[in-house]
Amino acid sequence: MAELTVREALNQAMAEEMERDPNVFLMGEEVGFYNGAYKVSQGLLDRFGPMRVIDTPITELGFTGVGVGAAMVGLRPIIEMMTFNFSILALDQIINNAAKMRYMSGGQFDMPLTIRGVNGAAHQLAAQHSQSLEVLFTHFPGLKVIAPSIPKDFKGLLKSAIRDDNTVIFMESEVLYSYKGEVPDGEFTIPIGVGDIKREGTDCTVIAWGKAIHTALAAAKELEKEGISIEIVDPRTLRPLDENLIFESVKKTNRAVIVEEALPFSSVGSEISYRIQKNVFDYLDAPIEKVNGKDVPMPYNKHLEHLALPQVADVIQSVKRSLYLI
Amino acid sequence: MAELTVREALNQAMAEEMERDPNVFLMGEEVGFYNGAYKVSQGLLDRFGPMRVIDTPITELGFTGVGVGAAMVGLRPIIEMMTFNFSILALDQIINNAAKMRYMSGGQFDMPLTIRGVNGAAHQLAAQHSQSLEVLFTHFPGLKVIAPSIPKDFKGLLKSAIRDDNTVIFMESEVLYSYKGEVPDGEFTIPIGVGDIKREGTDCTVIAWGKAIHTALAAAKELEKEGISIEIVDPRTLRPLDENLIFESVKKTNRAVIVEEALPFSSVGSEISYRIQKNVFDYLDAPIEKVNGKDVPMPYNKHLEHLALPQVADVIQSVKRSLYLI
Amino acid sequence: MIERELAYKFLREMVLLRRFEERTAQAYQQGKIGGFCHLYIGQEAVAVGAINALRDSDYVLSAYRDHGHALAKGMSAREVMAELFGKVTGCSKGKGGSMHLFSKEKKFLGGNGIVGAQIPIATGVGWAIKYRKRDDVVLCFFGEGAINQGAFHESLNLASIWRLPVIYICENNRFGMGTPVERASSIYDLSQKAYAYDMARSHVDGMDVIEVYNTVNEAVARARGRSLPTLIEARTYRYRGHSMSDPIHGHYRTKEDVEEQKKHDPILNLKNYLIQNHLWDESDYQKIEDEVKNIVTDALQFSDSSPEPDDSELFTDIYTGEYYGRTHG
Amino acid sequence: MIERELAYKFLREMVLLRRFEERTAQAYQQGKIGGFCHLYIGQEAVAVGAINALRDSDYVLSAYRDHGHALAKGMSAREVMAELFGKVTGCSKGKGGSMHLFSKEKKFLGGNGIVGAQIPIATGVGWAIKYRKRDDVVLCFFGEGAINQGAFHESLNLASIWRLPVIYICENNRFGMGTPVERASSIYDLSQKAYAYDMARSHVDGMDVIEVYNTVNEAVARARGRSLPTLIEARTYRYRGHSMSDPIHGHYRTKEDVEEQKKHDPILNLKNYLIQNHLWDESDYQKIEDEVKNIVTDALQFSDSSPEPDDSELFTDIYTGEYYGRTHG
Ligand SMILES: Cc1ncc(C[n+]2csc(CCOP(=O)(O)OP(=O)(O)O)c2C)c(N)n1
Ligand SMILES: Cc1ncc(C[n+]2csc(CCOP(=O)(O)OP(=O)(O)O)c2C)c(N)n1
Ligand SMILES: [Mg+2]
Ligand SMILES: [Mg+2]
Repeated sequence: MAELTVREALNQAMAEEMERDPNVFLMGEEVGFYNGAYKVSQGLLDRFGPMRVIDTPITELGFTGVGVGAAMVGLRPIIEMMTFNFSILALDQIINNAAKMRYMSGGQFDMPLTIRGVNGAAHQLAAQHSQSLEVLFTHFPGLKVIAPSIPKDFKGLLKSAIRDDNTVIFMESEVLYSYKGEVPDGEFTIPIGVGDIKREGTDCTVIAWGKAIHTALAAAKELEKEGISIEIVDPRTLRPLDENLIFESVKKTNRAVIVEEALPFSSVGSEISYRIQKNVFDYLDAPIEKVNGKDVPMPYNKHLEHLALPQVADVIQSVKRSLYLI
Repeated sequence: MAELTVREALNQAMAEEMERDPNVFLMGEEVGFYNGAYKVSQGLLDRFGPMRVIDTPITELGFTGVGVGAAMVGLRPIIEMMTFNFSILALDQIINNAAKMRYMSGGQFDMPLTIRGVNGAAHQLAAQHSQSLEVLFTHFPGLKVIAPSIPKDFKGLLKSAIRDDNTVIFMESEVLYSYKGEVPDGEFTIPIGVGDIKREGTDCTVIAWGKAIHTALAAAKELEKEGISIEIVDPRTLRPLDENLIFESVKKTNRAVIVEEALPFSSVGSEISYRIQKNVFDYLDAPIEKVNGKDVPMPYNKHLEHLALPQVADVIQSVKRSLYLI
Repeated sequence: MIERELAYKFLREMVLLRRFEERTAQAYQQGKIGGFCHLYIGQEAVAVGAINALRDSDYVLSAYRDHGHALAKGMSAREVMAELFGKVTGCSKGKGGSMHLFSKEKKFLGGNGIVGAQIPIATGVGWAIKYRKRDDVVLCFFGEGAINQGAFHESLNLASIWRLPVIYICENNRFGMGTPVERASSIYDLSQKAYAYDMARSHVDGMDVIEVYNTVNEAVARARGRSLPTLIEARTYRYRGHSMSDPIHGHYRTKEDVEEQKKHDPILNLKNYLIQNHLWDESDYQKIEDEVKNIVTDALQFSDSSPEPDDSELFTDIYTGEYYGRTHG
Repeated sequence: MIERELAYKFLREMVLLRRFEERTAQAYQQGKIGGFCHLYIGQEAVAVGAINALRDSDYVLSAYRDHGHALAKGMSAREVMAELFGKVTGCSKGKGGSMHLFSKEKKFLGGNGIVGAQIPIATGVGWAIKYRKRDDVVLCFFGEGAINQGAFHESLNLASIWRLPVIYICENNRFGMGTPVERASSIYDLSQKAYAYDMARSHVDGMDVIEVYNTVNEAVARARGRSLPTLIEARTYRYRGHSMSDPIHGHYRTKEDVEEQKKHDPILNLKNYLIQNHLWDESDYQKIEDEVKNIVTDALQFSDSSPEPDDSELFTDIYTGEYYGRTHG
């Protein structure tokens, strides 16, 4: 096993899939000559040339539509959104075409399109550049949505995404790009729709994904000191959602806390909470809690930004509340 | 009290507010010479002239941005989206500017902008033209979202929306435009954020809005025959949400069923269910149920479309399930 | 001058499109077709002239006013009509309807209900052709209303910098719903938008099928040979209301305007051309009309008698392959 | 020729912008400023020349590279620097930061982080001016990268058909991040995009403050007098990296390229002009430098000693007026 950063894991995943399948190409702003705004595509232009690593003008709607068209005739585009904040401009192509084309055509067209890039806050990037936009995609059938948390999952799931014949929204995190972890050597993939227990525990189930997994893990350490054992479930894929994994854990702990960076109103966490209470109602000993980003546009000021994001202390508090300890 | 259609109520609301305040204008595709694609703006061009009722080219992103700019300098634009399906093209201006401008500027700029139009399915309009897109807006702080169900509410709330100094997303329904109901004579408004009990009942709380209210009311009639009394809560405004009205009702009935036309994943109903279980957990005698549009792109075929939309029978079934009758 | 055979092919196709839609309108009024239904009547010369300049392996994309393009690209009257009827035998299994006709086999990639949305997609198909080093071309049809959308602008810039074999055909039928082009566009000769992208351009009488054919042929040569895009404006006219639910005339044009335009009818124009060139044969024309009538009648019968999709179809065709997880209905 | 007084005003303002940002860069490196921070150094002649053609009641909008425009529009160095420091005394109370400078009082309407998004907004401000029958004008600044966005296209068409008093100024600094304009745009003279909208256009040396001033003056006259929009391309150059987190040179340009461009420095250019016209006064220049130094030092001290926003500020300024209902944190 090698220690890789998330950035390296993603780079490997793309390189391996491009090597494997000449139909795979990478397109987006600054992905080529600049090696990616966040250097995720480092070296790919040199290796695969300008027909397979394509720099675009700043035209999110346009080049996402190009991805849709190329996918309709069998290519397998990877479209890099420099950040998903900018994908809002491309949503019509994603929601109205990428997600619906197969259905509207009675099943004639596959849509082997992967749209990947940075989601969520980094450091003081303010209101327009700090958004966690999962919901804009999970809401729509026809899309798959993935938000991994560790290098191995990033690599295995990106490879699956590229091989998938459906539109996959693949969400990364700027602050995780340099996060290191073990990644199996050689060829492997992780199936889309299968969650992972990131930590076993007995007292309370904590559901999180992406960056929030690390907040949950830090909370687990703190709570352990107080003798509280939490189980951390990482669905990894948000749509389709491995709800059974979540239900089984809640059946065991009888409590659930959901941690997510996104805004609270109609979040993925809201949906998960609905499903838990609907399916394992009788097992619940306490209300399901959500720990979200605050219901505010992201402020620039560093301290206010800190307050706006879900913190370890918030998770601890919610877990304790669900255990009726506070 | 006069009997008015929803269309007439909306037309009156706009005409009265335009009469009252010269800063109010209406802009959108076909709102002027054509009198509106759905005739909601009938007669307004004749009455107020082409500077106040403005036809636009097909440029949703552009003219929504025009609304943002005009609102920043104190005008009160009403932007008509022919349907909210097309607002997806304008989302960047709505999410990144209209919703955030006040915050990003430290409170300097009000955003007295109303964006209104058709939301939801009509008859066989297929996947791109039948969407209930509440979640794209409720998710974001800075926006208010309104989805009325009867002529009086449409009129009173549209007037409030136009007078509100924030961006208000005002969702109408093509199939309700000809629906008639009593509307108070003379000047009145309905406050944003205050829900309404559309029917009192004792056995189960049904929460619905917009078109779904009428599905719920029809279900109430059927259920009454079987001796089941449901209370129908219409929040009318989805953000801010009159959650206390919902909680009080659930405290009384100990059961909740949410009916909405939108897709199920991370819907407004998911959020409402989260809040109910979080706040009145101990009062719940059964899992909260949601009745949604099916998790599919909308099919064109009439019968499939019927299956895709929430039906009276679905509501009845959910209510009975929550009463452990099935 | 074009060959007699080709001229009669144009005639036959234009008559097919016309009669097909006349019967479509009837079926709509009978309630057999629902939803939005935008007729192409009056504009037939554009689809027929343009698509005849293609090979079978070339691609076509259109907007919601797509019956004509679908038929001209070789889709059968049966599969198109059955789709309008919402039947499982329709090209899109009854799930797409009038605005969402598709045929992977015939390389007709829709049908799109969002004004302008097919333009980036067509550009992507052009990209794929270049990527694969093929020499196919793409025709992308859209209305003059679509030209003001950002999607048009972004796409034409991409096609130009990347040299893509895409031919953008603006069907200027003078109105976007009730808005005349003069009130929506800052320039009158829309083909001049091409200057902003350093792109070849043409302006053509869209009521003259031969002129359309010749012009598109030139563009196809440029695309196939040199992988260069073209913007073509075809001036045409729609005889019917914007969709079946809209009136034919209204504030935006009078009955007389429409009647006046009908004097330049594309079928009539071709007939006059054939007469002038001593190629007209009334009995051949009647044969075409009879043949077309049979095709359309057959399509209607086929559609009438075809089954509705099974209820289970609601949940198919959303994803390809396995879909883990479960969602709520 | 312009008046001596005006020339020295330009000089003073350009020096202010330059020194302000040199100290901004230092403060960024000291960790006093965070997030994205895009410096305007090298482009000062554009903001200073253009904005000096305005009255106070006119409006300015910009993108994320907005320090220069904000200062040139009369915002104080204190309120701008304090905003960069995230302090409550900043123009946006520390909530907006570098990309979101605003001053309602000075009619500086931002600051926008989404490439091209200010263009429709500026168009709306132009609409409002016309609606109110005022004779103010709007300057809208954006980079050459933004010109390819759909928002640009939609806006210019609207401004043209509605005749709005908006002056669109494309600051062509040759690169959008690491992408040279030649690889992103299908035409080289970007002002020619105006042909697609039947709009007046100019092309100006953005390193020459007087030329910018004169050109914008003409556009202002057209906007104020006849309510007509203009597209201006100003060729300029950015000396620094795209943002503080990007290198100054990279694959996309060499160190030599940058040094070469610095020979055409706008401040140097103006100095040469003044020398040639026998208007240069070294001691006046020194006075300007001293004055500016004081202003910037004061702004830094002010910002350093200003308080952070109170925690409660997290939840203010989201809505105006009463907000019923409750949401979860
Ligand atoms: C993005 C978007 N906005 C609005 C509509 C509603 N709409 C449908 S067709 C149409 C007019 C289009 O005119 P044009 O492009 O000239 O095509 P034509 O109908 O004349 O063929 C409008 C406004 C839509 N479908 N999509
Ligand atoms: C819609 C959008 N896409 C991408 C970005 C990321 N981005 C920020 S600045 C920039 C380059 C813009 O170049 P240009 O318009 O020339 O302005 P300059 O930075 O040169 O002033 C990019 C791609 C963004 N902020 N918004
Ligand atoms: Mg048209
Ligand atoms: Mg630039």
